[in-house]
Amino acid sequence: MTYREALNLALREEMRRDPRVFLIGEEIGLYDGAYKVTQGLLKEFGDRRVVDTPICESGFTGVAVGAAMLGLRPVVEMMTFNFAILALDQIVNSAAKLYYMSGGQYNVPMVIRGPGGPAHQLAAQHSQSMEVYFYHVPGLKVVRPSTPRDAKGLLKSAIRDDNPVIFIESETLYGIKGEVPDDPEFTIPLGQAEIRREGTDVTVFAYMGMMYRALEVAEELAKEGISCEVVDPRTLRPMDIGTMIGSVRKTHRVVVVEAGAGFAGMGSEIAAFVTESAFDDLDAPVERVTGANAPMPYAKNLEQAKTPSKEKIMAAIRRVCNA
Amino acid sequence: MTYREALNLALREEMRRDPRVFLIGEEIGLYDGAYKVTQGLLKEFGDRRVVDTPICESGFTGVAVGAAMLGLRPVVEMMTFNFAILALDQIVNSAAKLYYMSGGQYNVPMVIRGPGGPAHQLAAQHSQSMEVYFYHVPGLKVVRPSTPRDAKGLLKSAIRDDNPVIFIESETLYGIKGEVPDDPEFTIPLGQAEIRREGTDVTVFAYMGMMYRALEVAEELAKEGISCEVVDPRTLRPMDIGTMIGSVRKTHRVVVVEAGAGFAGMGSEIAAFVTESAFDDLDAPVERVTGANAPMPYAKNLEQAKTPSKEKIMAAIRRVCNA
Amino acid sequence: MAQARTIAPAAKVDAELARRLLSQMLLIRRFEERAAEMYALGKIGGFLHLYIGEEAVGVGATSTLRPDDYAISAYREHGHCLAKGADPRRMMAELFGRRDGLSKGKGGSMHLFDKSKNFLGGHAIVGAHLPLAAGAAFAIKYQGGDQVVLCYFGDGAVPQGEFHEAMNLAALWKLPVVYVCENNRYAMGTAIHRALAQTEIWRYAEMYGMAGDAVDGMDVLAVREVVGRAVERCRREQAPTLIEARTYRFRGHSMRDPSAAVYRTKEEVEREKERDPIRLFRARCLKDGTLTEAEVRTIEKEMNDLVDEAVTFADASPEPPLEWLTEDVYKE
Amino acid sequence: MAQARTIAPAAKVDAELARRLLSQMLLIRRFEERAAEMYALGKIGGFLHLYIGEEAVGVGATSTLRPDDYAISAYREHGHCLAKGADPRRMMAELFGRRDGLSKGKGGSMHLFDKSKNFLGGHAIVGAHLPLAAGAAFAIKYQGGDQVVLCYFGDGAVPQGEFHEAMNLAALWKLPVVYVCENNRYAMGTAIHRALAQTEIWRYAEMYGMAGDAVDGMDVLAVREVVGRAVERCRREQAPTLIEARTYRFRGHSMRDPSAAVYRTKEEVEREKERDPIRLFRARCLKDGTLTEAEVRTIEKEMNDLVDEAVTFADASPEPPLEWLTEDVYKE
Ligand SMILES: Cc1ncc(C[n+]2csc(CCOP(=O)(O)OP(=O)(O)O)c2C)c(N)n1
Ligand SMILES: Cc1ncc(C[n+]2csc(CCOP(=O)(O)OP(=O)(O)O)c2C)c(N)n1
Ligand SMILES: [Mg+2]
Ligand SMILES: [Mg+2]
Repeated sequence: MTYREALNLALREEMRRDPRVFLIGEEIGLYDGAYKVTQGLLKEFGDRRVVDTPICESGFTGVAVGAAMLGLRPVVEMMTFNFAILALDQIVNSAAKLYYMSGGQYNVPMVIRGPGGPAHQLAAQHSQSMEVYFYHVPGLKVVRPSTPRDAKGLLKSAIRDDNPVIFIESETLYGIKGEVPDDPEFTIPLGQAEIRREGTDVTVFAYMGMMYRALEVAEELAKEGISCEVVDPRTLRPMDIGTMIGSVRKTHRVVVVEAGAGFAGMGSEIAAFVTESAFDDLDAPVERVTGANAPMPYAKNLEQAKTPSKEKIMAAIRRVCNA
Repeated sequence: MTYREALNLALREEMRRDPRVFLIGEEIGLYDGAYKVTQGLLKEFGDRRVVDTPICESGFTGVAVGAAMLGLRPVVEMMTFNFAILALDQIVNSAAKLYYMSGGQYNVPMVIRGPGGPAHQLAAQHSQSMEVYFYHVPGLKVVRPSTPRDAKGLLKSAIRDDNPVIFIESETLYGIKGEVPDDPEFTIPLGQAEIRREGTDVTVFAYMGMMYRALEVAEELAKEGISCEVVDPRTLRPMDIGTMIGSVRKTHRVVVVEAGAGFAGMGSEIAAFVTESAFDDLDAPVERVTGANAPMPYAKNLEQAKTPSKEKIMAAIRRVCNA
Repeated sequence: MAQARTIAPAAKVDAELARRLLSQMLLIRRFEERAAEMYALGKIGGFLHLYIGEEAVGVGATSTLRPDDYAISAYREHGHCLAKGADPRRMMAELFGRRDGLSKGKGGSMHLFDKSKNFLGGHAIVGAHLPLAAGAAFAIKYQGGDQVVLCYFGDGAVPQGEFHEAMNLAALWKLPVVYVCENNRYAMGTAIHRALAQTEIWRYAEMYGMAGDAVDGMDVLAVREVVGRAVERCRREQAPTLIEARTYRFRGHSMRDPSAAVYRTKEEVEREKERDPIRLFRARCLKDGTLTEAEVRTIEKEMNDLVDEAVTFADASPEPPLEWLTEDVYKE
Repeated sequence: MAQARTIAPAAKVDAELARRLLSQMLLIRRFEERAAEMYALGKIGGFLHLYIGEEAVGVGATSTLRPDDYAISAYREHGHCLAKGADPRRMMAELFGRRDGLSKGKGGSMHLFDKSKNFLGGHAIVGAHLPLAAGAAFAIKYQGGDQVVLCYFGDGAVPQGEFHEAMNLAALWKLPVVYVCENNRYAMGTAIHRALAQTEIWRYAEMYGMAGDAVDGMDVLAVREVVGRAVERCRREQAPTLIEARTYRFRGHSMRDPSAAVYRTKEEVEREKERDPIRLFRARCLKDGTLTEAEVRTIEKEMNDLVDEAVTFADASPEPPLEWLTEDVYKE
């Protein structure tokens, strides 16, 4: 099943299971979704539960927050996460804070999902790693699911969660295939990292496209006798510090790979807490391999150079292993 | 001169110096500024150059960007930086990216300034450390000026800069006094950290209110024989890595103090690059002392507990020094 | 073009209703006068935005609601919250930042919530709660209910994009929400003609094919009539309405702003105080014999007592325990 | 209520003007047809939004501007950029992501900028460039100039909050900007009546006390007349205008969307193609003798040649050097 189909199935199952779940966003109904994630759902559930909206991200996100205050469980689609920035006030100041500001009276069970991260030649405004605007924010949970299985299992957990969950997929992964349990009760708890590949010499933290790149690199380095453990955090907030530090204590060396711009990104936090928690276990400083500190260019060759290449990841791993 | 007066003077001098500089924002003219930073400027420069706006942060920030494209040099006041989140798309997708997307044709010389960070009992929506939404973004510069002297010198540089500069002041510092050069050509370049107190045992990185708290702590610890060097980054992007690492190489121990929530904050980036660049010089892992990972509560006692106390900072310093 | 409606002073009101409206307006007035004192004493911190002068809007509007209807507001919401039935003691405790506050002391004056009364809060980002109100109305419709959402906001929110987004969605989707703009002619120091190309706020309704009306916001009965009609239509047809209630704030924008600052004259404020909604309503009830002097005095005393009690209660309530700092961030 | 204006087909046009308008429309049409081919060949990537069918709007509107006037648009801006005088070769190179592109290959189809022609870009966040246009107009007024800003946007931007914010500011501050809504009745797959409570977009002008007008966007002369009048008023009185140009896109939303998808029928698309602005204008010029068949053929050939040249130029232009990745992030 593709990643896209896995998401679709998760939505479908949760809508069947819980009549409070509804979908809202641009082009999700009649058009079946700009990226076809919601394909067929209007047909099955009707326009009461699959709500097409005009272009007004702040407005319809606010509508979802208000509906969640009354007990519904909205799943908002951002056509791409780039547009979520227009709704950021509703996400940060309403959704994330209402439970706290109301002293525990109003929680906001909602999911905001859609593709984010680097896409193909969509340039600066349409090809950005958007998680950075969310994972710092207390009150939000943030998920980045790398595989079809995770896409399904984590989306279902996100929908069942009683808090606002930011769920950022990827345009470049919608077509990938993988095994996905069809048990409608299959879920993956938020906040659990996954070891994608076991190894002994170095831990590589990576998610989404970078996770796959890290796996390829690991394969190649295995031939040189370097054994990489690849760990996918999956949920960025809350982060599974236990599993992640566990791996570090085993390998003593760490490389963090991140598609987004490097300065003050996710890699910074991972590097910081790994060093804090496992300083004496580290045989080398944590290396971050990140996207260039520039907006995303349109030209194909520049675009390729923007995100970490296999060569750069490999070089970093070799560096920490030789340190 | 107070911090507020220093800002006012910087605005006044730059408006006198360059007719392209104008101010735009809510209540900055007739009302003399919600926090009186723009006091008297309407009177001196008239309503062509001191422009009161309706409440529409995205709209008037966009107006400023458009005006900057035509060569003006707008200084936008956010009544408080909390509201900048409503203009974030204009800041991130227009201001920060136009120069790049246009291949160097249109730069956006503008400043967005106003108070941010913890205030006094203003609760979750009005008392937030907002820099996190900006310092990750390529194309933006980000300043947090801790003293009246810096307020003046850095604001003048920000106004003269050809790029969008995010300049976040503090409600709690407007009243503090300090010496400020009255030379209208006095400026402080963006991107230079300042050593606020020399020391030999540990480097403490901190800015704004936390910088003052760090200085108090340093004073007390001096009595115990611990010599703290307090370094204020002043500009968060670009960061003065040279000065900061220089200090670390001298002291071998680092504590980062930050008012905002800890997960994936400024402290994470500082800890990460310090460890990366000076791993072998470090005698202990970098410690981060940060605000609690919660929205800002209203109640006075909880509010106090939200930001790092002197005791917590002290404890962290002792820990790294005994490591 | 609709004129602001005023109810002809001859129409006699039912005594029970008169008592209720006057009580509520007086309760709000006293509550806030005492809150201002408490602010001066440092018992209340942060921003404190008083509703004094505008009581007829919240009281008149809420009087048309059923208990299971919803209300939502911005940061000048003491009046709306009290009118919706919240306990003044827990409200005052919230302003004090104490444990027994409505929001456990975590919200403060700008973030009053009372789920038991369907009061959806206290929101401090201008314009942001307008879509939330539409969302609550969406949920009602989704669930097949017949409740109504009343959403209060200031003239200052109208230039904000979310006003437009919320109006369009409410009209497009026919949501059961009544938007009540409390037009007090100023957003902080900005007079409405300096903020809006179109200053007749009720006229925006037309643009969205929504019902719109203007009403004298100093006349509690007029507000009751106009909002009542909108609420009924809303309940019946699930059609939204935009109402502009013309009112005035007697105090400054917040406790940090003098009541007659540069942006308006002392004379203007004094003139507007002549329209004090409480004074007008009391005079009217006395004049037409709905209430007697003695009855009015009793009500005044009762409301004073309630507020005294609220202050005593708030003062006795302990500070929230420090563990609460990191609780209620996530619901488990 | 204004009707969409159509110019009576009798009025004879000046041959020079006719040649110019037809040339530009044809240039845009050919440019995009070739761009679509290049997209299929993988020479162009990302999103490619074609303007085919809407050429009369950009060409008619721009024909009323002086070279020192400004234009700004969204992501469907090839036509606006060409009409404003940009070099088709550098535009095509930009679409190819090459070094000689207008934006050095960094912007692509959605981000065309040409400072030398006062073309303020290509913006891809729906609604975001409306305040930018107001800002450019603000700068003109600030500097005491008499230029005008023309801002194109789609019907899909109208529900967005920034539409309202920009209209209000433009009207309140009397900024010299003409907003031209290219109402092609769809925002991607969303028909306008599913997006807006008020679908007569020009009528929003009224609300802001702004001049407003609707025009048949398939008639280049009608567009020229209506926009021309607005531009003149704007220059003279610095008063903004909102114009709704009724048009239709013949292709899909982007190259990734089939031209007649679920959201509209083949019949509708075919019917609309009967209103092809180029065909109509050509027929008209031939009929009233403004242009001869031979002249038209010459123009067609010239435009074809220009586009061929553009493709050759783009193809020959090298990829940008890798160092450019981190250049132009900050101006030193
Ligand atoms: C988005 C946003 N911008 C600015 C502010 C600061 N602010 C708080 S209240 C206010 C004025 C609002 O006026 P109005 O809506 O008329 O309500 P009133 O205070 O008159 O009741 C402003 C500018 C804010 N809270 N939110
Ligand atoms: C804020 C935002 N939301 C969503 C999108 C995705 N998107 C791109 S174009 C478009 C439709 C816009 O339609 P319209 O404004 O009518 O212009 P047209 O394509 O018809 O020319 C959408 C939804 C976007 N670019 N920006
Ligand atoms: Mg007001
Ligand atoms: Mg359209």
